[in-house]
Amino acid sequence: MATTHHEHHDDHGHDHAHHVIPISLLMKVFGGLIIGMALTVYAAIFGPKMPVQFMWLIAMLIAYAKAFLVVQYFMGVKYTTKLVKAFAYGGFFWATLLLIMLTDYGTRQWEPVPGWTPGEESALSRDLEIDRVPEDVQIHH
Amino acid sequence: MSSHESTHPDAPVVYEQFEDIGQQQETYVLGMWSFLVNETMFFAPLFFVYGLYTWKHHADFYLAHALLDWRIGGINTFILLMSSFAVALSVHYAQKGRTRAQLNCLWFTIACAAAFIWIKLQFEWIPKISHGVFPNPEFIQNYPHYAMEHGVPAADPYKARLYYSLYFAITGLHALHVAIGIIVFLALIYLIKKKSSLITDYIPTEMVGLYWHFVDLVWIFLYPLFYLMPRP
Amino acid sequence: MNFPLMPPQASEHAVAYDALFWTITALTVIFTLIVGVMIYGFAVKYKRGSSADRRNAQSHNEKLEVLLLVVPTVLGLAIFAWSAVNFTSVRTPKKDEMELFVIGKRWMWHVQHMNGIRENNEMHVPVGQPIRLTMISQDVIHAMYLPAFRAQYHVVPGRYTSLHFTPTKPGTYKLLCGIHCGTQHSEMVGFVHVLSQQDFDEWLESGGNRYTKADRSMEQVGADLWKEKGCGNCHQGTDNNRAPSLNGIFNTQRTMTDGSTVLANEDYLRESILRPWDRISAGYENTMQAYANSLSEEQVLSLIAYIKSTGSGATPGQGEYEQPVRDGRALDSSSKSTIDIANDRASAGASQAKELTN
Amino acid sequence: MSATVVDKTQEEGLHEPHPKKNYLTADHTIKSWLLTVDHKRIAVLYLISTTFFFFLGSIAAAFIRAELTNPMGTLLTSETYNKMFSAHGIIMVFFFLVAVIPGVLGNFLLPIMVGARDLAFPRLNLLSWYVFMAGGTCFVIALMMGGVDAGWTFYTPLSSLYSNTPITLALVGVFFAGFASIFTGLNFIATVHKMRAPGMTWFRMPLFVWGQYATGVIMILGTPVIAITLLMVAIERMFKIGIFSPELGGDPVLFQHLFWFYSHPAVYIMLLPGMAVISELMACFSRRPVFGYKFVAFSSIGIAALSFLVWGHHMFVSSQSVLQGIVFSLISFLVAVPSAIKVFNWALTMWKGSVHFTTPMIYALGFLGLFVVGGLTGLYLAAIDTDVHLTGTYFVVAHFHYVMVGGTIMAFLGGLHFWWPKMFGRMYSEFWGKLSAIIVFVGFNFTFFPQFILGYLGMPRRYHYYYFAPEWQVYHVLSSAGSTVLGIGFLMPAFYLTASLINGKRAGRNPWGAKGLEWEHADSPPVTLNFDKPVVVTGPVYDYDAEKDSEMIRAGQRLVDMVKGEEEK
Repeated sequence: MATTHHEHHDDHGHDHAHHVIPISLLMKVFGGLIIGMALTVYAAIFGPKMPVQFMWLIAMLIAYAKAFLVVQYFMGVKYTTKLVKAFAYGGFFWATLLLIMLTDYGTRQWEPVPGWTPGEESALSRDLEIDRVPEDVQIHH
Repeated sequence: MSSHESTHPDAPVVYEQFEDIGQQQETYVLGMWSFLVNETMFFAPLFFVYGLYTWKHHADFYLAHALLDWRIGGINTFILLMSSFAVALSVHYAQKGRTRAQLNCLWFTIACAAAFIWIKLQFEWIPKISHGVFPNPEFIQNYPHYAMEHGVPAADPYKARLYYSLYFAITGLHALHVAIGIIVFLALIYLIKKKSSLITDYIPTEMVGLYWHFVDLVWIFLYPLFYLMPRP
Repeated sequence: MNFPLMPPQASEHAVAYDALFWTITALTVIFTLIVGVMIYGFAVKYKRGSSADRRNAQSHNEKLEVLLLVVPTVLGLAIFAWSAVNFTSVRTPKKDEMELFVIGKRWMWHVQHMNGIRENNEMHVPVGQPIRLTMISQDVIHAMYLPAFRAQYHVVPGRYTSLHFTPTKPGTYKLLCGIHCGTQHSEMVGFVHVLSQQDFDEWLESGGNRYTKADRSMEQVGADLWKEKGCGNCHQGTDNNRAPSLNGIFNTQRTMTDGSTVLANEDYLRESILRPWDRISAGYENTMQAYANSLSEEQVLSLIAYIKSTGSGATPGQGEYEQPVRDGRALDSSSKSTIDIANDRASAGASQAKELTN
Repeated sequence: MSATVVDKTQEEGLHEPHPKKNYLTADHTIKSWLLTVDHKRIAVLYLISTTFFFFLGSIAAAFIRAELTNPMGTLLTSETYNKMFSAHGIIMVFFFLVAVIPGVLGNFLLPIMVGARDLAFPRLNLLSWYVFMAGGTCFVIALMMGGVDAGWTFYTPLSSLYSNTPITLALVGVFFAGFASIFTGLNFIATVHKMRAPGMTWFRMPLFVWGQYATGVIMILGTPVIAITLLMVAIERMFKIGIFSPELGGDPVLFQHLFWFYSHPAVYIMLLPGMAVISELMACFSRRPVFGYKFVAFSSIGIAALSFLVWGHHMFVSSQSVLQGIVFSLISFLVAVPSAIKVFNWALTMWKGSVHFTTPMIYALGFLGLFVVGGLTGLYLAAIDTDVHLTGTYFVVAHFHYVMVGGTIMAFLGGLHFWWPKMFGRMYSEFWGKLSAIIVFVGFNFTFFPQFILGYLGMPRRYHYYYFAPEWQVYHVLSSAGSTVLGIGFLMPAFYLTASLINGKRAGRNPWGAKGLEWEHADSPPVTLNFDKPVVVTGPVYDYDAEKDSEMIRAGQRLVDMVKGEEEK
């Protein structure tokens, strides 16, 4: 962000924006994308059965890899200025801020809503309360 | 808008607010990326809402998703990947000044985009909408029948409605982007053929290309999220 | 004409609250004065053309900036810590709370006591008794706002929220709706009557006053409803093939068909009554009728009160409720995959939902 | 700002017998205004339209205040009252505050201040105004159809399922206004990054530009979120899809999360440009560089980034989880720090300065006073416990009016008075200007200070009646009386500024003796492409000399003469 006077002018001088990506590289990237797509389908439909969180993880990792290929080569971010790189990846990063909302949904049951046994001291100690169910009570997991 | 450096007829037009062509090109690229950041934030809440409800109602969403055919989605993914490749090629040719090859790539992209929308409408939206399986109050009655006809188990219709609400909202917004892409590509081809003074270098093609790659990116995430949901 | 400056201080929390409130006020006044004096002083002293000494003027001073960074941060964190402690304590249920049920609907507050007394836009509570409001809305979001108790919480449709306070002064205080809920939002107001224990007992004895007169307690209403709807046909004293017994089920851990466990609290019971196919106890089919359109929120609350009255997992001595493993179709979910179970209950849910909407 | 004068002839242009054409006189047809791509003309278009919306919103406010003088509210029905406060909120937030400083002052000054001939994307800029007007038109039509009653926050399920008013149309209007703001932000970012004149480094940029840049960042990162959220509510209304409605399977609190994810940063979309203006005013009329320039600049960026992490403090009692509430409360205290840094640095700017009490400076000092109160009362609302009692009461109303009116509008009026001679080439009456600034300050405090007490007493906002608490009437009457004074204060500039266009004294290039490219290198009003010759910046920003300034005044020179002397030099 703190581009100085000189860098600013270097920006003008550079020819990076004119970088021509060779067709062979484009084809390799396209091949990579097709392989990625085939992998996703294989993992989801034909692949070995795995725990569901793991399946989601794999699907999302492949999707991110494909997205990275597209951004880096098809969109040519690899060959642009740092500034454009910051914008390109900063946007993705910022979108993940929405995930903060999951904290709410993940910890809402810590709230002393009716049905919870009264907590000892703090509203946040209720998890312990559940752990204190007598051991002879059989809980099936 | 007048140019102040139109000494050479084929020289790129530099608009009056810019010093030189380099500054203009960089500004355009940066502007386009700012727009794409904005587009990312536009789709992000939809993805978030979908992710949240998938987390909460995974089993029902899994059952509801059985009405989507992963093969059709896969074909559409392939089509979009090809179109993205074609756009990358067209930027390549534009940089080399090979206008004919560039135009062919653009036409191919338009064909892909049109095929994408046609497949989406023909095999996914129209059958569902004509059976009343789109998010409306009657969905609750219509959906179990429709699922039975297709031989797939029906999910809790209330949650299936939530699933299809999000499905139509997100893929609808994506399809809208595809449709806008077609219009923009057509305009680009028209201007190139007309040898418009607006298009004298490869930058407009690259701008449209960036937009199109973004549309592709969204689909790269949509496909596994909607069509390839893992068994809970 | 008088100028009131403070709302009545009528709960335990109000005292703690006001201590924090006036501390922040003191800070606000101090900082406003500092900035005000700076502005006034500089403006007067360095008015253009004044003979003040203007030599060696600095235009930045890192040490000063760091000071400006640190002092507000430290003060802010101190206030934060104080307020977080206050908030956690006020959200924590007290022992021996008296529970009142509140239903917010456009545009009135409906309050129900355990003994069945029903009040509209009024709430009678004894002094010194920790109170818990269990609240739900029938339509839009409302907020239960009790300024004299410094208590406020949103009343949300679809799930129960709670509010805790301990009134300390007998009197009549305002009960307001704190969030815009439509046309007559400002008429969704009422009063909380804090009575001495003796008065409250008398009030209870008399079955409330005027329109609040109670003939049956919530449990009795729930029990009648239980009979009327024929719940006991399936939910009998012990578990049978059709349905689990609900005796003492409240606050126990339940295992679901998909293997997950769930605490049978009010929210779960409500959901199971209104949309039973959502989460089904392990070992059972989805055969129960859904009551989503045929029971009001009040009726659901009475049913829950009745179920609670049969015992609770949290009450000492009654907590040993054990979900039995029944022969044949045991909790052994490995024989059936979770998705198959989800399949079964979902299709059943679908057909029921169809009936429901027809 | 000292800068090498590239061409002396532009200085002489002032003294030509026939003034050369400027952006106002370049062309006179209506078409040339409606199809203009000149950022200065678009700024004027924004000035006219936001002024219209301001007065529309003020009329609604007048009705609200008139109604509340009586606990029984005899003037309006509850339904109309609800529509009034909704209209007031929606217009003022989405069609005035968000657009006004970036749209008017930002559009006009940002390119000149960085030494550019125009914004990076002039046609996008014009589109932004059209989209803004389209949104405004949608909302005005919704008003004509009876108005909406869900408040500016559009909480579900009231807005999605229960309200019978044309909310969909209003949502579409806000959606469009959001896009106008996105386009403006995009333009500012590209311009600041790529269009700076040679020698205009980041730390030679005026703080106004820093503030607008930070605003632009929030605009492109936050606005799309509210746009899509409101679109979801609109779709939910039309098709009953149930993303946010519990009876259809959704979660109403999710809407609040998404809404405040934008709407808290939006507070800074409204406020940061105001802070940006104040930095300029304090520097110019203290004849000193802004104290701690870098800290003020980075505090803008810090505010922009932190503002995205505190949305939950609007939802402490909304049944979000206790843990998240506490975390949000913590971060909310951190966002107070950069604001505190700014306030102290502005005050310190006057230290050893040469303070000129002109109209813009009186507005700026008024801003400081009101913003300090507005900011500090934010502590009550960031502290999770004190917020429980105060949230949704008149305390909140008073707090955000101190920040939004005391902050943004005072800053806007100050900026408008400061740059008015630059924009239109005419001076207004200094007497009326000062008078109006003082009336606005006094009227404002009378209107909103009683509301703090009302809020603490427990008066909920959006209440039409308060017959159950007649003891509150005294504060309501005070507040309504104050609002009359405030209204007069707001009306006065409309008259004397308009009058100045006709009979105002011609302002020279630099009537305030200020530094900065817009004062030293551009005419008043500027020519179509801002500068006659490209500028090259060689000196630091805010290159004022308070000592010399004061000496000259002591020697008996008046400001006007000094400026003239500078110009003739």
